[in-house]
Amino acid sequence: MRYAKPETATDAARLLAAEPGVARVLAGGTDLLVQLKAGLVEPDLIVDIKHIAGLRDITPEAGGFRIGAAVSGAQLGEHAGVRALWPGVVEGVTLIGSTQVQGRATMAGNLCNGSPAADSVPALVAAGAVAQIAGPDGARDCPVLEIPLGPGRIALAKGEIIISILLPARPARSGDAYLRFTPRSEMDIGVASAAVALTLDDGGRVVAARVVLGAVAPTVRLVAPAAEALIGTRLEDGALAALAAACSAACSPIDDKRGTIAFRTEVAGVLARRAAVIAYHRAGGRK
Amino acid sequence: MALDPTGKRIFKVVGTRPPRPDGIDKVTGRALYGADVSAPGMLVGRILRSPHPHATIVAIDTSAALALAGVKAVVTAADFAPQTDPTLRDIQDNCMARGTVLYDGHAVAAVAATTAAIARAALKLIKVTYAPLPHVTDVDAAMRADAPVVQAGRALESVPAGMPDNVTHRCEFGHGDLDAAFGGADLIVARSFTTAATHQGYIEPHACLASMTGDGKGDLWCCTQGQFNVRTICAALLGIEASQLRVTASEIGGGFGGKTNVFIEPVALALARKSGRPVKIVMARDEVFRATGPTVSSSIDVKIGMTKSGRITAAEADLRYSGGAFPCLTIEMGAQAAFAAYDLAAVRTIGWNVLTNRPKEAAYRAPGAPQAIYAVESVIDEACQKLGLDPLEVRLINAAKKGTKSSYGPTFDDIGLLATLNAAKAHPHYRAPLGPHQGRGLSAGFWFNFGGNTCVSLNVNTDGTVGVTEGNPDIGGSRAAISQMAAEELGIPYAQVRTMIADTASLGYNDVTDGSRVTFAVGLATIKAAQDATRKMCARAARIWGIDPEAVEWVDGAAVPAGPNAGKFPPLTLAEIAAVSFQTGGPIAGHHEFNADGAGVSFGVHLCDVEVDPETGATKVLRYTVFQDAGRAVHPAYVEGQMQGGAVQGIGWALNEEYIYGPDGRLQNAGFLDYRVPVASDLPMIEAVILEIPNPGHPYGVRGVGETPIVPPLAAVSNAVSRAIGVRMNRLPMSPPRVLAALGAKG
Amino acid sequence: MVTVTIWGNLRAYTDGRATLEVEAASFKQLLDRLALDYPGLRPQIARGVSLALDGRIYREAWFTPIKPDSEVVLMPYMAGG
Amino acid sequence: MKTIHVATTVNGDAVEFICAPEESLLDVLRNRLGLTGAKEGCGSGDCGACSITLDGRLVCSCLVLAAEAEGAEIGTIEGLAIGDALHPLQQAFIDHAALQCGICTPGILVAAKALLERNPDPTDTEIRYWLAGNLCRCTGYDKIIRAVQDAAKKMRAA
Repeated sequence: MRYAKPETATDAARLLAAEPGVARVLAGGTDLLVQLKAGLVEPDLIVDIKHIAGLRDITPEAGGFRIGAAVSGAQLGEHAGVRALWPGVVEGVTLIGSTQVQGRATMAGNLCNGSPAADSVPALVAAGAVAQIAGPDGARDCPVLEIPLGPGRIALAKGEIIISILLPARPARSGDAYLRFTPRSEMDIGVASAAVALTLDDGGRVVAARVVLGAVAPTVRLVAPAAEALIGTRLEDGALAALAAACSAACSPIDDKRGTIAFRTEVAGVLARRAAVIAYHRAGGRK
Repeated sequence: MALDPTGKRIFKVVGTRPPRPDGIDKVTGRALYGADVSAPGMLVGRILRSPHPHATIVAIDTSAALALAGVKAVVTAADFAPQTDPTLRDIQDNCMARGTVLYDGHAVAAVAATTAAIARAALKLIKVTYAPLPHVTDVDAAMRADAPVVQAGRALESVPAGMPDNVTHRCEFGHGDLDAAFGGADLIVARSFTTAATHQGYIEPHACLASMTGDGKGDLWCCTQGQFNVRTICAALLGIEASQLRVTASEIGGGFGGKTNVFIEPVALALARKSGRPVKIVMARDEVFRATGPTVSSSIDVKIGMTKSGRITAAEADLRYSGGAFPCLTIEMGAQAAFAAYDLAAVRTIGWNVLTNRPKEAAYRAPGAPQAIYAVESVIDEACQKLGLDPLEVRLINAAKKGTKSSYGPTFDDIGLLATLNAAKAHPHYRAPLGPHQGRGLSAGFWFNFGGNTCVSLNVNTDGTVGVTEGNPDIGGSRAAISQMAAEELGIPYAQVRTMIADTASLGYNDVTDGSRVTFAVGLATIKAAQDATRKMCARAARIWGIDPEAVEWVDGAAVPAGPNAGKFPPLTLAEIAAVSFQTGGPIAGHHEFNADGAGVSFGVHLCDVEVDPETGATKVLRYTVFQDAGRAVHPAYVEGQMQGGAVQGIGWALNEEYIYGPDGRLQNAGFLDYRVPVASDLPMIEAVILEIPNPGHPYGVRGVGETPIVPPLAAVSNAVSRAIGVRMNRLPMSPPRVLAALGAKG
Repeated sequence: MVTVTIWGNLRAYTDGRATLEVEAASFKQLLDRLALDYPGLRPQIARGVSLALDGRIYREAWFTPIKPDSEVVLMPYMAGG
Repeated sequence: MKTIHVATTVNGDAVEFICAPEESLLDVLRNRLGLTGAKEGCGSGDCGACSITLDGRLVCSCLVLAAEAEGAEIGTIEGLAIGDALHPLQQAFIDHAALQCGICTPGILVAAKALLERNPDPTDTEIRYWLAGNLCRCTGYDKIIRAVQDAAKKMRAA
């Protein structure tokens, strides 16, 4: 195995594209090194992107923030601006693993690991985040929603790496929230998770919403019917019940050592309902 | 020895909270554990483990592995002379499978190489041809006539004819006429329970460094709860005399019963002998889960009869335990402990051990008792609910006390259950108000506690300090307690005593650190060794004063004339006598070697408040209080530590911990991510209330406290959850999916 | 003469009797006498038996004196945790 | 297989070593630099016994490649005490019997120190969530929380 520390995104992309064998990107490493130690992956090349200029920066852009791919969860969690703008996104990222993991783990790494239960992805999708991808011949943008393809599979070609994620501006009177269910209060992989982002009119009615579920399907799932259940409402009980039902209907989870199909299906609806209420309050709604 | 007005001894050092002797090394990272030591020329050993839950080993081809540059030795079962003694044969076969692999993770071969990477690569080059066999992992399924046979011909004489091969033992305890007693009950409650296998969960994986000289002398450094036991077993498995093998116990990173036997030690020694070089083996975490000893999984039926006023008239239990692929007698402990807290006219417990394709059981803190008491305390709580009785009052009515004929046979001497129950009743926790979706659970439990083979030597140094050499690895702070007892008996300050743990060449045989025996038995031996030393020091003083040794006694750290007519001499302190010890006869030391008996049981009562989220089934522990009889708390902080640590292991066992096997018989959660031990943010503070009902069998009244704390919590948590959701829970762990399903079923 | 209580599953070898009268003044004598009088007990005695004497448990102390009026109860050998 | 030369700083001392590309920083600390205070409890970032600080950030050293340590500032348990003067947290853990077997203690002390540097007056809950990644199987965490609070109070007063 070779270890490379390129200083530009283009060099990184070329190194990855040129590698005939197995190549992996190293940002935080909190997924990669676990797989390496367990012998699940035996890369011929590891490309450490932490030394590429800009990838460890959080820069304001177009009313939102561009988060470098090598920004750790701890660093993001300490950024007052991002916390104020998209608290749900920050909640998703800072729930990943322990304090120690937070010191390393990155949003981009969490996204590229391709786990259906990735904590940062639902809120990113709810917020409409866009990933900036560098390839051997230039960069492109891709909505975070389109990146996960299935367990361990992502929509990046060989040689492509995510160099940053753009969190867009947040419209007035809007808010987001992320909740996940884990048996313990910390340290577990999410058994079910839900992110909600919504915008209110000046009367407190929902005019726009995105409801996104995690760990209940092969990939993160944007649930349109759930969003529609909120549109035009002030999150009355009926609306929340409809939201929960729509979420449960959108689930296609598995039974595994962490949860059952019945449990994930029911709890996804509960979490979506609770996250919606938090987002509603953050948007200025009173319930 | 000073006495208080009521004639009870006043202790100066015992009962205080001095800093422990190994504290500074542990907080600075200097303490050396199993994996922290290396040796020149050392090879790295790694073990190849079966991916199959049950298979015949058709062939093992190690030639490619041996040919790999850097590989210095490969061993398989062929490198171990077969054992005739069944217990040793099981241990040997568990360390290295012979002919058949019996569980996922069973060791098949091992290599020693110059680097870890080469050792890992070599494992991949070992070609093992397996012929998979049908497997069974559930205890009840394994008991059926059509169940796959894990091992044939292992049934003891206790097993009735015609039982399936997997049933290896049947035991029965109890007394009285059950039918008549059940007849006298107003309410009969019968319920079945299952508990999953759980692991001790020590954070330090097994690790050892072995070396063998050309003439067959072995040296073994390892993390263990019993270096003498390791020597006995390894010497037998390697075919060398015990005197040829010296075992040194490293600091131990947790054990809880799981490091009372051997897994990698004989393999490392065999590799060392074959390669002629030191070999270090350190288990990976997944190996610890797959191939070291979880406690038994269980399936239990309990039936009790209770009068309207809360008197238990009759009690019966059928307990089915599986200790994995090798026979195991833990069922005897569970069957005896089940109803031990109760004064019963008629009681019977029948216990079974059943083989399954799971790793070989190792003791886990009061082995067998937590499962049994979980079932019993759950049924009693259900009866209290049905009769509208206060669960604590019902325990008080039925509590075993001095003179009670115990459910396992003997009549109890002084025991602390009543005092412990009354302490719980008087405690504010028991009457604190509860909110919605909250419940309070109560549970009482005990552990037998042992004495066992113990040797201590106590050396008086010429500078007046004292070295206590004992043979029991110290997990929970026992070195501090032993130093306290030595200082107390010698009448010198604690700081002048240092307790060290000897290797097997430096002290007589000591039983393993288990059975909550160390503070009791090693403490007792230390006191007697101190008395041996003070007798010798009194004799020296007598010779210095020219009077009869009988006329000298030891008081407050000095030799003094015994009474007025013995002569007027100023006291000779230990330091003064020690300073002239060379001139008065030579170095002074006290010794004591014995097989200690007279251990006193320790009872505990636990109170647990939980809140259950009705929409997700998640359980949050809000408050937890432990009441336990320590007889005499030598170092209260470490007694509290045992109470808090045991309670939290019990909470983990009740809520989230389990060995999860799929239909393929492979362990699915062999890591700390999905084998979910409680983390700091899961828990409230654990309040520990120590009671002291002295044990007549110990000069200071000491009772073992280490194991009792894990016995009550399973039911304390389960009763709390059951009351919070209004559904009796009967399966552990109560993971959120199961609680939510129970809530859904309730409608 | 000493009255010994044995536990449930051993009664299969003492034709159902829970208590036995045995001539013995020490634990070893008791075990030897039992093995003689009740051969069915030999495997368990070989595996290990503990003695509860007046409520106090002796795991394997042969020479523990037993007084005729003592409560003598046999128990399986204790394995620890 | 090419090894990598790394120059870094451990507990304030300049250190150089060579390592294999796939070697973890934990393995290097323990097997090449003789610093066995960090322990491997799981190798997967789930137990925290290998906690160190990397450029001031609390991390699991089993999840860091040794090659990544180039030019970094590493803090391990061996760096907490100054000579024989224990750090207030080390003293508090002894005074409060906040350890039994002690295998988790180095990782917890490094983590607690990192906490108090950011938050000198944490609540019990904040301590518990910060230390959620440091498993302890012996103590039930109670005395650990009390010891951290006691050290925090002393450090605030210092």
